Amino acid sequence: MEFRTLIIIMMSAALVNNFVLIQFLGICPFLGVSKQLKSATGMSIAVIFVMLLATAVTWPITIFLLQPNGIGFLQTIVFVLTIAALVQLVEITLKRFMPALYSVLGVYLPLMATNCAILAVVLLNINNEHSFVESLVNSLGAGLGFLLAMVIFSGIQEHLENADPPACMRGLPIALFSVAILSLAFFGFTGVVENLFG
Amino acid sequence: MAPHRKHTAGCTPLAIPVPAEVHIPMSMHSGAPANLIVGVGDSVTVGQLIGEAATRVCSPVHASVSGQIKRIDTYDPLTGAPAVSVRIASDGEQTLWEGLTPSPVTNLAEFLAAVQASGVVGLGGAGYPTAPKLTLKEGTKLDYILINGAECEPYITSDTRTMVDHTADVWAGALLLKEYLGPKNVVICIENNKPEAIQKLEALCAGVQGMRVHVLPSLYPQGERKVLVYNVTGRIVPEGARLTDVGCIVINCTTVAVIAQYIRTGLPLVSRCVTVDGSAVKHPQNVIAPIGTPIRNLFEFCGGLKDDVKKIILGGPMMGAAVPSLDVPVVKVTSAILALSGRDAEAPTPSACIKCGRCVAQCPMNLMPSFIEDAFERKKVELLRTHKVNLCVECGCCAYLCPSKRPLAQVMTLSKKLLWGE
Amino acid sequence: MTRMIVSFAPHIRERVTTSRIMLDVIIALCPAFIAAVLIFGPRAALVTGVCVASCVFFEWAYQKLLKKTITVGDFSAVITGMLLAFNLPVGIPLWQAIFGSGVAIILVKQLFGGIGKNFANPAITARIVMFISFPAAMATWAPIPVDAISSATPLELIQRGDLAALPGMWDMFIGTRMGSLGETSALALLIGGIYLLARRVITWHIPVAFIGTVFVLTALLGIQPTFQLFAGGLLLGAIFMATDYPTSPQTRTGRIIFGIGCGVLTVIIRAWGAYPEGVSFAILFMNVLVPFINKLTMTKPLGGIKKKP
Amino acid sequence: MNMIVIAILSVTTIAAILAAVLCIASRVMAVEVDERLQTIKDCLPGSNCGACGYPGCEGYAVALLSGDGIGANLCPPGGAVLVAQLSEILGVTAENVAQSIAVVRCMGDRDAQQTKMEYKGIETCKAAKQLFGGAGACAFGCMGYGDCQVVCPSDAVCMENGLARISPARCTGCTLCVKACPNQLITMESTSIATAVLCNTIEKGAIVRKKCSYGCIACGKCVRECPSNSIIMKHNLAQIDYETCTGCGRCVEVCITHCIQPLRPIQEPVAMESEATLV
Amino acid sequence: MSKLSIFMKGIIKENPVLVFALGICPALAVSSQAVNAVGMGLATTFVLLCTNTVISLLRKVIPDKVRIPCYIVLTAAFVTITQLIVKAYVHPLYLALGIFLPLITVNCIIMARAEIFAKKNRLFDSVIDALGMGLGFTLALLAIASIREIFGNGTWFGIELPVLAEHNISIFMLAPGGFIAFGILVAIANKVSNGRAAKLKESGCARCPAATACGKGGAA
Repeated sequence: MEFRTLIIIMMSAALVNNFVLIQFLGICPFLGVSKQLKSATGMSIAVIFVMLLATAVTWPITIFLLQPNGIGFLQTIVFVLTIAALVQLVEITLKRFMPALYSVLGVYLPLMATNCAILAVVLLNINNEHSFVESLVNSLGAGLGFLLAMVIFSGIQEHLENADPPACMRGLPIALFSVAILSLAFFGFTGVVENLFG
Repeated sequence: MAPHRKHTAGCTPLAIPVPAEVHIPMSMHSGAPANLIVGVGDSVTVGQLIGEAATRVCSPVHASVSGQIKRIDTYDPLTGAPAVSVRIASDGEQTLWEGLTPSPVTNLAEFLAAVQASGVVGLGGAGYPTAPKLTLKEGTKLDYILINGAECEPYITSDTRTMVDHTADVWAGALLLKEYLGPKNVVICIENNKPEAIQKLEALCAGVQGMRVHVLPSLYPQGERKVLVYNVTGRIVPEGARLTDVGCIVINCTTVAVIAQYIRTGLPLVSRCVTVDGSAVKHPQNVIAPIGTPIRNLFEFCGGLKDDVKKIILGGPMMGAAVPSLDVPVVKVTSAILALSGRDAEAPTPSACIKCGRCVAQCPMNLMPSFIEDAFERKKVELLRTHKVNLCVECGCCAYLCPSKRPLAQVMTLSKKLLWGE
Repeated sequence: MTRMIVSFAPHIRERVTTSRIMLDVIIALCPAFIAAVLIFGPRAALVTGVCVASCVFFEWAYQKLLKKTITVGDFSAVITGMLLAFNLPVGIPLWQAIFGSGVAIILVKQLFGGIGKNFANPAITARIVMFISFPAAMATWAPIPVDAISSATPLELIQRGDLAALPGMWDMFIGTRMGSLGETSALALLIGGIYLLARRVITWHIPVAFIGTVFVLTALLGIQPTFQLFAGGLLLGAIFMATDYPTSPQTRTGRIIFGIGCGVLTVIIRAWGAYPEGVSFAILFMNVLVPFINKLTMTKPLGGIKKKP
Repeated sequence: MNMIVIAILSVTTIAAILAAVLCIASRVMAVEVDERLQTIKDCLPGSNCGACGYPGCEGYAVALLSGDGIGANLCPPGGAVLVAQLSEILGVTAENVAQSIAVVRCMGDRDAQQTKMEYKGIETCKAAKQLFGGAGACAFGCMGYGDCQVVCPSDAVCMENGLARISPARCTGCTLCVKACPNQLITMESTSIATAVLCNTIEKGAIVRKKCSYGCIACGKCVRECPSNSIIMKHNLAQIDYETCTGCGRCVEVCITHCIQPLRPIQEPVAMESEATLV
Repeated sequence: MSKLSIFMKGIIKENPVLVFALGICPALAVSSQAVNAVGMGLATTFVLLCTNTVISLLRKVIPDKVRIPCYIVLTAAFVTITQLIVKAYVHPLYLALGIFLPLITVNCIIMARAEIFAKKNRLFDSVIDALGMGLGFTLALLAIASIREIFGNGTWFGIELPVLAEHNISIFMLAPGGFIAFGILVAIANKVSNGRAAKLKESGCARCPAATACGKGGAA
């Protein structure tokens, strides 16, 4: 598990099959939160934090508790419960210690409980039989990919405010077309990570 | 950048016949309007005080013709704004006011009193009363007095004619400023498309310590005060500070000449050299007109207007204001009146901004007009503040260059209003 | 009494108009068009004609449908059509070219509000959509009359590693090599570029920064730097595509950063990416970053003081 | 069999641990927020018009909660419904809200008003005001470029032939249009008044007659004819004193330039819903 | 609310995917094949049906403060059941859906319907609402999937289409095509409900998918 494969895992999770733009995970917050740069970065950092925390908690539970006893099918319930609890924990701590960030993010924190990206990362770590460090790195890569897509898309959203699409296209449709063009740009990275580090 | 079209540079100014009636507003300068001290029916003579200064930043108003006061209006019929103005029916004699006595000046206080009494204001177009501008706070050290002979607006040549015909007055005024305000050096800034003026003033400056002529490339907006200070002295006037905070004063060359004339003859600012030009004027030339003369008389003196005239402009084509009627009077700051016809007058219909960046590259104050226009259309006050639209000097370069013919200059003024919450 | 026109200062305007600028770009594209017809035969003219016609038609139809002012007169659709055609191999089936024009004009430009409001370059995005949608058609370079030239572009040859089959430098410069319509003849593109610079339609910052970065990086990586300059769509991309007004930054420093970014990404994709040609992906990715570059390189107003928030 | 037992056991233990962590955390880091602030904010119309005198609805909600006797009836757009809700939340007695509507004091549309120029600047009233007030001859009249229409949250303003018309049914009295008009043409009048002088000029009659066919030429007929002589002539403009005005409509009949107009059909009672004549 | 209107509401007027933009992740991810889309739709409908019935039965029992965690546990349980059923009986669908089958638990639609409808109405209404919403979801998925498959692959439910088979535009099978197809459909939905949906989207809270679940402050 030397350093090179870790880099591959992270870079491919962040760039090549980016969670939002290529694997369609976490689209709801991605479209909802990225109106300004501040809330986009705030949300992404919170997502990265919760992803890492969730991986750190759920991986040992599955490996040491669920799988040896053959009740692997329970993993969905357990994962969802832990993620929901973690999100609630993060919200309480944020409200207490960082009210500024909470005011920006307050509405979107509960949303992370129903965020596909976090549960997906955790499930993927288990399905791909990553080791503990590998799954942590994979979550970090997924989170960074989410951050990258969010930050870039917040730039486009601010640009979209000056655009005037037809009446029925305003809001969600024009955002979706912009995401389509953005994901086109990400196609360029296919193959780069393997050749670069492979 | 803009074409110069200085057709009337060669014509020496001719005095127009005395108008039948003059219409003198009390507020011909920036600052509070003057208080009227005459009533309907009083008879006045040329140079007699009819409006005294109300506050510190104000300048007195003098009658420019001898005759009887016909009517006093309390509002401006064109804009509807409250504005006191006097209509004087002239008797044609132009008898001078008997109180006109040359007032020799010995110290700074007397000099400033003379400048205030002469009723002179910044004749470059700003119209800020000159006396309060020259009274400096204690301890401000003055490195430069820049006498602004740049006159970069196309068509206008009245400053050029003043520097060529009244070189002695300009020179005397400069000496007065040097003596009483004590700047390290007095620089007369002239654009290189005025060779005659440069040659005359350089002859006078030769050998005099601390006085020199600075020849500038003729590029619009060279004559803008912050741009002039930067180009001549390299100093940048910070946001919100006045020019005196960087040790400079910019004063128009005609203003300096009028100060010198007042001290020499005692005659206040009652008439003014106005360039009459444009594609709809039959014989473009420079004229000397009493203040308050309706511009109709000036156009008739210059052979009248062609019949396809479509636009009348007070001031230059880059910063001047288009007016709807010919009864608007000549005021202290009117340096030119233009009449444009046909294609020149047509205001092009704007098309969508293609973000070509020409306005960003050209703005003398380094602003970003296309982004400011986007922010203005979305009413984003915070973004206007970060783009510092308050630093815009409304020179019109961005709108001049725009290939999509977008009204950027008007957007800038409206953005400033939006920023200041009007 | 005639009613005077009253409008805000300034009352005189420079003669240049948007359609005048676009006409200059079309003139600059003509040498490349002539070279394409000479090298690839009459079908090149057919493909370009179809692209231009469909782009203009889509723009006209869209604006007619939504009752907007018809702006076909500013030739911007014509330019998008020509640039798209120059990015396609000569053997491209016409229905795919029409689909590409539809994507370029409707999806990327008009949906966002017409000229000036789009954030991605229409021609580049359409090329990528077609590159991904029709991989086979976009990779057959041989024109219908198959002649001596081997049917793989220089970049594909480099990627496959058989450097022997690479055409000579002179062929690369003149353009008698495999590649899409407009990108092969370096000579024609350079003539167009110089014309645009002379007419001050584009500034030198983006092309020089873009081509310079590619040259330097390929030299460092040791993969035939001079060869890479003329290969692929670099010249066409740097001179005509990256300098597209609404999708490139407006300040000088912003344009240099944009150029360098495009160069770096192009080399990354060319050296390690799965696709042989990286110019279009690089330009699209940098287009997406333009809002940030504009924010980063805001000009410092004369005398503006950074107010503490 | 034991797999089911293990499953139940493991899930309950995990749930219990998480529940414990949450309880401790919520107790340790509790932050109380006045719940009512949110509910009040939900009731307010959210048009941030400032008619209540506070910076937007958020400001008004915070002021209401600060409890120093702020009236619950300061929000005209909210109307009586809102007053009831607020007073019930705050436990305050519900007074009625002073209902008022906006009136455009001008009749000079493109046909009535002469044009003094070809206006070629930006088509908004604020921009036209800079350039001698747009195409209309009367500098005090309605420029017709629709700044009030753009800003009205309940789109009660319609531009008819270059003149702003406000329909009393839709106007919620939020005063946003009053601030938007550069000529201060729009004034707030209580819904109970009958007629209004729809002109705003201070120019003499002779000049007004040349500029606009509906303008008030200060002839004084309405002053003489008014039974409760509640009309006075000030600055060449008729002004109605609404305390003494009985709403008889006599002035409407006598006014020779039809500058005085009824706000609603006189005989019809004050009906808010109907799209009344014009204003 | 008549029974029929509850049912029809879910399909057009308040289609969870096109109007409220809920459950976009599965909608885009799985809709490259029409068969998978219908499979996903039915699975979600089944889970929605079970959760709605149980919640509306227990609506008096569940304390309000702890309602969200209970909903999550219920949904997770039913999803695991469906996962096992699908794995056992329809194995190819299981392989096709991949990780999106367990992701139904975090699908916002289920939480939304539980919060808005199930906890306030009787069993029979909740069941109809669940069916309506489920059908709405499936139809939306089917629409997206058919656009993508017809243009992208030239086939529909695997059947070769005459003309389109040779002229397929394969980008519709990939991510950008998914976004474009979904964007077109949302635009059509906006047009049909002439902007009511658009207005709804603009106001902040309705925009956030979890608005129904979070209930302002009382987080999960």
